[in-house]
Amino acid sequence: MKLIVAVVKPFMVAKVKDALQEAGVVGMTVSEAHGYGRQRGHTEVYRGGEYDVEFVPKARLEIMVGDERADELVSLIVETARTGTIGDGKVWVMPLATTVRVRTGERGADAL
Amino acid sequence: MKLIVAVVKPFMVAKVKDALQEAGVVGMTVSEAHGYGRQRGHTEVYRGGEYDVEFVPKARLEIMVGDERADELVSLIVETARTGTIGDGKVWVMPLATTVRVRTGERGADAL
Amino acid sequence: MKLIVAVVKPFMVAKVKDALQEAGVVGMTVSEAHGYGRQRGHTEVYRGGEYDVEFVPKARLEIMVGDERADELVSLIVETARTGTIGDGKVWVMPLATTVRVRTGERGADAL
Amino acid sequence: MTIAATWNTSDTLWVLLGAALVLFMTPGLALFYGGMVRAKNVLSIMMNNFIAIGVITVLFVALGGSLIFDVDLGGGLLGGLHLAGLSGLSEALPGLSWVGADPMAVMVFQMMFAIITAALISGGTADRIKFPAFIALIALWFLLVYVPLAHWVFSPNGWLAHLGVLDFAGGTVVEINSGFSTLAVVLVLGKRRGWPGEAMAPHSVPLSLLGAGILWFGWFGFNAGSSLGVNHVAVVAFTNTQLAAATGLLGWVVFEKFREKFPTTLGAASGAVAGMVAITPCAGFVSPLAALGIGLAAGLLCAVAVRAKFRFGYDDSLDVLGVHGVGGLLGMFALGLFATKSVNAAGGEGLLVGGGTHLFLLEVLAAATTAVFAFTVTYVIAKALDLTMGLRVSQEAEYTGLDLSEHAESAYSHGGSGRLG
Amino acid sequence: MTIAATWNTSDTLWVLLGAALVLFMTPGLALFYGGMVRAKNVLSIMMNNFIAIGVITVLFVALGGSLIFDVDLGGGLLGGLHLAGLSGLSEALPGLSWVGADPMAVMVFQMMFAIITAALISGGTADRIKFPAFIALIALWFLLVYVPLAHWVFSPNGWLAHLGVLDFAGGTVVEINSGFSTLAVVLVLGKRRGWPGEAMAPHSVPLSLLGAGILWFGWFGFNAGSSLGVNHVAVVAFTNTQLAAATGLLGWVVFEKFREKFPTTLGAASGAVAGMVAITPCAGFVSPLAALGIGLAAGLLCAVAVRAKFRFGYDDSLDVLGVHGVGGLLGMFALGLFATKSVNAAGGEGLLVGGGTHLFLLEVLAAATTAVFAFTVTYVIAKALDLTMGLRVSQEAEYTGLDLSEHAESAYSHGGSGRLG
Amino acid sequence: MTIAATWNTSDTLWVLLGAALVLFMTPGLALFYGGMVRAKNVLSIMMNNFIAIGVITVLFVALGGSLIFDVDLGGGLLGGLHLAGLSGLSEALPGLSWVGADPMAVMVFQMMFAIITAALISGGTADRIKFPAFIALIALWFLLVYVPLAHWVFSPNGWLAHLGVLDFAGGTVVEINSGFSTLAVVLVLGKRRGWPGEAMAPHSVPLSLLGAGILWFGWFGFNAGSSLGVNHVAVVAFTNTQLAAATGLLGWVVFEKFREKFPTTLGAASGAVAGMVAITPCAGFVSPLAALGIGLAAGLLCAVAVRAKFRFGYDDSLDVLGVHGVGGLLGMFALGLFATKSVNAAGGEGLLVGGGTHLFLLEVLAAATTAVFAFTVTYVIAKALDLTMGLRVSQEAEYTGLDLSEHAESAYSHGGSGRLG
Ligand SMILES: Nc1ncnc2c1ncn2[C@@H]1O[C@H](COP(=O)(O)OP(=O)(O)O)[C@@H](O)[C@H]1O
Ligand SMILES: Nc1ncnc2c1ncn2[C@@H]1O[C@H](COP(=O)(O)OP(=O)(O)O)[C@@H](O)[C@H]1O
Ligand SMILES: Nc1ncnc2c1ncn2[C@@H]1O[C@H](COP(=O)(O)OP(=O)(O)O)[C@@H](O)[C@H]1O
Repeated sequence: MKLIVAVVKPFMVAKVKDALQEAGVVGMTVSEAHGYGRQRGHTEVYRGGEYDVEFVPKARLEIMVGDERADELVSLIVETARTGTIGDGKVWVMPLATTVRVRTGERGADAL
Repeated sequence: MKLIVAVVKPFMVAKVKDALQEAGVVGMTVSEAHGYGRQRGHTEVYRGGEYDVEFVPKARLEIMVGDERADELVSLIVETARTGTIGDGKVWVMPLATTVRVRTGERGADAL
Repeated sequence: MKLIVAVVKPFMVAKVKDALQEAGVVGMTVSEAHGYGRQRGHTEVYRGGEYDVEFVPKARLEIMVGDERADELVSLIVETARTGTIGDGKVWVMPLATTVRVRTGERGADAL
Repeated sequence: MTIAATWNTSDTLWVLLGAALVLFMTPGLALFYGGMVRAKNVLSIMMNNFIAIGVITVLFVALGGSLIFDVDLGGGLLGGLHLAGLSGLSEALPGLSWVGADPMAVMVFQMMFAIITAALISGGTADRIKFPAFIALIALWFLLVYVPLAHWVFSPNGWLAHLGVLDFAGGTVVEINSGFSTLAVVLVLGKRRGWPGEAMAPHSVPLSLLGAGILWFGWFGFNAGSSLGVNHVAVVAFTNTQLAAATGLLGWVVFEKFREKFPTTLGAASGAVAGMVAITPCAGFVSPLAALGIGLAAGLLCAVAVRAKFRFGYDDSLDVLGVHGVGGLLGMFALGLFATKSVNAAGGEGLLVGGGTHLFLLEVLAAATTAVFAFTVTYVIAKALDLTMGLRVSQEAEYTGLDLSEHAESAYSHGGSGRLG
Repeated sequence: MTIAATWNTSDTLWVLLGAALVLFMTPGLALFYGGMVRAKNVLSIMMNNFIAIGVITVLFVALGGSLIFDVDLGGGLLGGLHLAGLSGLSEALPGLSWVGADPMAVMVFQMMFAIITAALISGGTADRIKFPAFIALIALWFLLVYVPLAHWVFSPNGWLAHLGVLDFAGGTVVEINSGFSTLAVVLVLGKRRGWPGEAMAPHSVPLSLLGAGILWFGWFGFNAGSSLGVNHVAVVAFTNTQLAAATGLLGWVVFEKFREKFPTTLGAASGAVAGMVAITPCAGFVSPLAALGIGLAAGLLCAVAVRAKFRFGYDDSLDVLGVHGVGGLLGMFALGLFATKSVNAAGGEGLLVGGGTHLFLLEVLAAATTAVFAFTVTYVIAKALDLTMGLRVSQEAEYTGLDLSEHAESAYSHGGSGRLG
Repeated sequence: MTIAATWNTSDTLWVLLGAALVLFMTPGLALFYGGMVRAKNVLSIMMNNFIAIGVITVLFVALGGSLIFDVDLGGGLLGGLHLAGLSGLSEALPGLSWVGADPMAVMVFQMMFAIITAALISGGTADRIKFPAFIALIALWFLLVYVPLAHWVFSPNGWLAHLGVLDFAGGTVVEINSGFSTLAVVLVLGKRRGWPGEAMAPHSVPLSLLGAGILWFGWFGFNAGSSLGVNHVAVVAFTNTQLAAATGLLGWVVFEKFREKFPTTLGAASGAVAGMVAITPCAGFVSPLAALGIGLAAGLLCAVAVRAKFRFGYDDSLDVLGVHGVGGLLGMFALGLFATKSVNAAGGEGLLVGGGTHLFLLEVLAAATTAVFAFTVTYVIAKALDLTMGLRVSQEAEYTGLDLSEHAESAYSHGGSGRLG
């Protein structure tokens, strides 16, 4: 089993979710994040004080998948979340030692 | 060393924390997340507009543990966080290459 | 490739970011978290009700790095984020199977 | 409807201003309460406050106002129906011919009192009452509890008023009534799941402070407006409101400082409210120096009283009994002690200013009657509703939060990723 | 400028109080609207409201107030410039010599009406209009749409007023005008990207409820203040405002309960606003019982009307047409049906109280004229601005949010890690 | 205490209304300031505002009010103690027998001024002052700075008033005083850790805008109420307040547009406040056209002035000096230029309306005296407190935030997982 982590632009979440759903992936976990990278942040102004906000809002998706589908799904995510502009984000894949579904205690692929 | 990640229902955090504490685990890191899965979201209504909110609030726990305790603690978490209803969540385990305590620089099991 | 995860005190984020930037790291992803550990939380009082808040705000940094730089950067982070008081946090390192830049589809070290 | 010429413009303006201010208190209360609950229940409790405006306005116009202020049907127990639908207001209200304000203005002013008293109950039932049940509850409670009490005290023909009971702006009808009615409801309703073990900290204290600010502002209309005219009594009532609020605030935070080491912001707001509650019956009857003392006593006493629920185990979520019930009792007793005709010739002389026990006993009688009557009748209403329609949401709804389960809404949708929906 | 001695203190005080309350409505509207948009656009819409105060105040003093209230230039179409710069106010306003309030107070009171009407438009243009374009839009619209309409209806010399059209507090000038002007603007502006498919849920319903509370409070000044003096008509206008708000609230949530199973909090607030919109033209002309009915009808009708945008596909973001346009039309028609001289001798007799069709047709005429005039002229203004300076922000700005793109600000900065900057 | 019959109802009503509005400004200020600090310090600064209400109310009743308004003890320096405890108010206040309002109403109205002036100081000390130290600070400051200044200017027997200095509603006593007193305190207190390098962006701009809205609304009571009666001067003061607020708003955002390319929402709110600050001393003495100009100048000048702290390195967190100090100075100078007896026969003639330099120099004298006196005495008080009880929280408390360290509270508790506790 693998864990795909995708850091993408926030407004891409719905699109990625739809694409994965279509590809038969039935679950994922999303959290809010802020990213720092090539994409520049912005400047805010409050009463003459200018603040550089270097972090940009991002969404962080985690998707547990079977080993055999990992590559295909990474490609799907990358293509779906791409706008072609700086800051589209990163995807990385990590090996999983164990996976369990809390409700049933099922393990491995059955936990999906 | 292993990292246990548990995505559970938010109101389970306190219970899981207590169980782990009793089992001698002295630390964990929690963040807010939203999950998509078999559990259905809900519909919200604003001035005649009905919005489907497909993501459900979840809490995401990370617990660094020694290799030898990983299995036992996964089972403990799974049993503690179970309500038996859809959406109870997932637990997965990942291998760790290095672990450090920032305060002291201690590594490995001493970092716990 | 490796993923460094660092859980540190929130006001350390800017300092760590600056140090990493100086060391040539061009990106990272940050999210908010709450930690439980040796550091004690605090008590809040509302109309005679005293609430123990056991979780302490933390920031959670994720940095993808090449294998060869992992150790050095872990040390850099640990030294930068250290105040020497309880609750300074943890750093752990995980192996990555794949890394992709969404914008270009570049993989491996090129994704950084 | 013909246009009366017997009232004067200043008094009418004063009463209308008071009515606007008292109406504004209910959204203020919605914020005060809304800030104190968890984020998943904030709309629910605010909705209870807003629906109270809708429901009580209609019931007051249709029936309640008349039952309170019309000529007494006998025994000082209830008024008639001549004023139903706001008719018959071209003449002075029965027994209130000394009032210089347009009778319709007085009725609207009084309507606002009924609204906020009903809304107060939501502070006890927070986080677990069904929305339809809350509506039924306040509708029945208004007709069976508020209306009789208001007739007894606010109409000059009511039996308590007739006996000589003083209550300037509703220490009985509003404060003790809401406190003890709420206690009755929460005893039927039961505790929130997880209470008191689980932390149920306020989700937004600034919202509560804003609400307290609006309440403070509005309370000038509530108390000083209750003079029903612009006169020196109104000025004193206004002044006393400010003084009691200030010392109530100080009393509560001083208590906290000594008891828990920390003077809290929510405590400051609560203390100001407690001070204003206690001065409510006294506002136009006592001297400013007495008001300072009454406010201080209220701040201290209510800070103690809100702890009682932890000891006795009833879940009065936002302390309607501890603040309004106890503060109201204190105010009525204080009035029996400190009332002085040097402030208001139409008032009385309290025990400590040489008036003997007469007034004091009357005030105790009125306070006790109100507490017992409100508690008993409301308990029966709540029990009846619980057995028929059910008062309480399901366990799942309680976990999810009432905003979603009762109203299909979420209060907040922050975050860069929006609703993720 | 000499000090006039011909006005009286009560009426002046009443009108000044009204002016303060109506001014307060605009920040209230900013909150009501601000809560309903997404967190990335809340400052933008609040800014549109605040800038309306700045811009319209200056234009009203410089030109508008005079063009509205000065002696008619001919045909009841527009006033002159004698009152420009608030000069010439030591005498009564032309045609308003019966008014007991200081003329400058009346001018300031009227200024507040123009401000909030301009601010209302921001409810339609939310989330996508350029800030400079909004300023240009309301400035031109004020001079070319609001000013003529206000002269026609509010000045006794205006042609509609002259015909005998009744409009107590601005059913035409404020409500129908803002509704149909907004429709014109949004047709030129186009839909928000992603609408209606994407969820654009309110980011903070409590903020909207607070705004609704302030609007409710302020509306007493708006409607009852429009009597321009303290008298029984003012009392009735005040009462009717409360009654229509209450039944509007109930009407909307009852509709929701039956249509979508859930009575919502935002619906309650919207219903109260709808009720007050509809009662605006009627407030001092109809009986309280009629007000109950008008409010109820408005609550139900506007709850239906806000759905029209989904069907017809125009993106009136926060329903200015659905609430103010439709509610205003309803109010004008209702006035033609229910007006009665028993409430206000200076008013009229509606169709259903035996007055025949005369008044009803006049009200329909005024409503239709306002809708058509406001829509047409505003459409031309919006089109002209779109072709010259451009009305709409870039796609990227729309995704980022207008708070950052137009104002370099973020509304909120929560979280332990602060701005991370 | 007997009931006086010599005052009239309209004026009394007006002053009471003013008092309610000015009281409401302090919670408004709490919100305005609260929104501007970081989320970890919002309760702390709001608490400073609320505690000011408690503390100053008591001190004003006990001593301050009398020291300000009682018969002068000699040299126009201070009043006596006959009015302590609000006694002796059955007669007109010394020197104010022309006032038609009940003297107790006037005292309460004035009490509200002292409260908000004390509360303003919290804007400078934000994020780092100990709560007990803030209480001690404002208590001493009230007695040693505010009270003498108020006697000098507001009592007809004060030496500045006696000289003929004009100050309608407190350009000296409230605005310059708060600005320069705050400067003194922050020089003793030192900068916030991390300032100015670290971002300390407002945690909730909508909260600040709400606060600004309440301030705007309340300022009508502040300025127009300072006429102490309903008359044409009150109407002009009301009008001028609106006009200066509007042009102040415009001035600030225009400046920002040219200086930083972005007109900000917080700038709009700040500009409106600056405009109202500057018009405060002038409100009942200048023409509406002058008010437009004064507001505009204030918006521009204060937008520049708030930048000074970055240059000179004093950490006046929320710009009490930049807005109130500078705006107040501007207002006093403007009054010396634009005052005209055509608006107020009891006023004066400014330099630019042909009155010569007399009034102008008096205004400069009063402004300078206030600035120097307030700065000096407050500096000594702050220094003394710093050496004895210590003004500043520990470094750890500053990092954690004052809400937790001083009050054991968290402002917000959002999120599905509640407090996680
Ligand atoms: N080394 C890294 N480790 C973890 N996350 C990263 C790293 N570099 C970039 N990111 C994440 O990816 C996002 C996009 O990266 P950025 O450099 O801005 O654009 P791009 O990937 O298009 O070159 C960042 O905002 C950050 O969240
Ligand atoms: N493939 C997945 N990858 C990551 N997280 C998942 C995945 N599937 C489910 N989850 C997480 O687990 C939660 C529960 O899953 P769900 O399918 O709703 O119920 P259950 O696990 O009881 O079958 C989801 O809300 C989501 O947070
Ligand atoms: N076993 C663990 N797994 C995951 N995170 C942990 C673990 N132990 C501690 N942490 C994180 O590290 C933070 C600091 O730990 P703590 O025990 O308080 O101090 P220290 O690391 O200085 O001994 C915690 O708040 C928590 O976020």
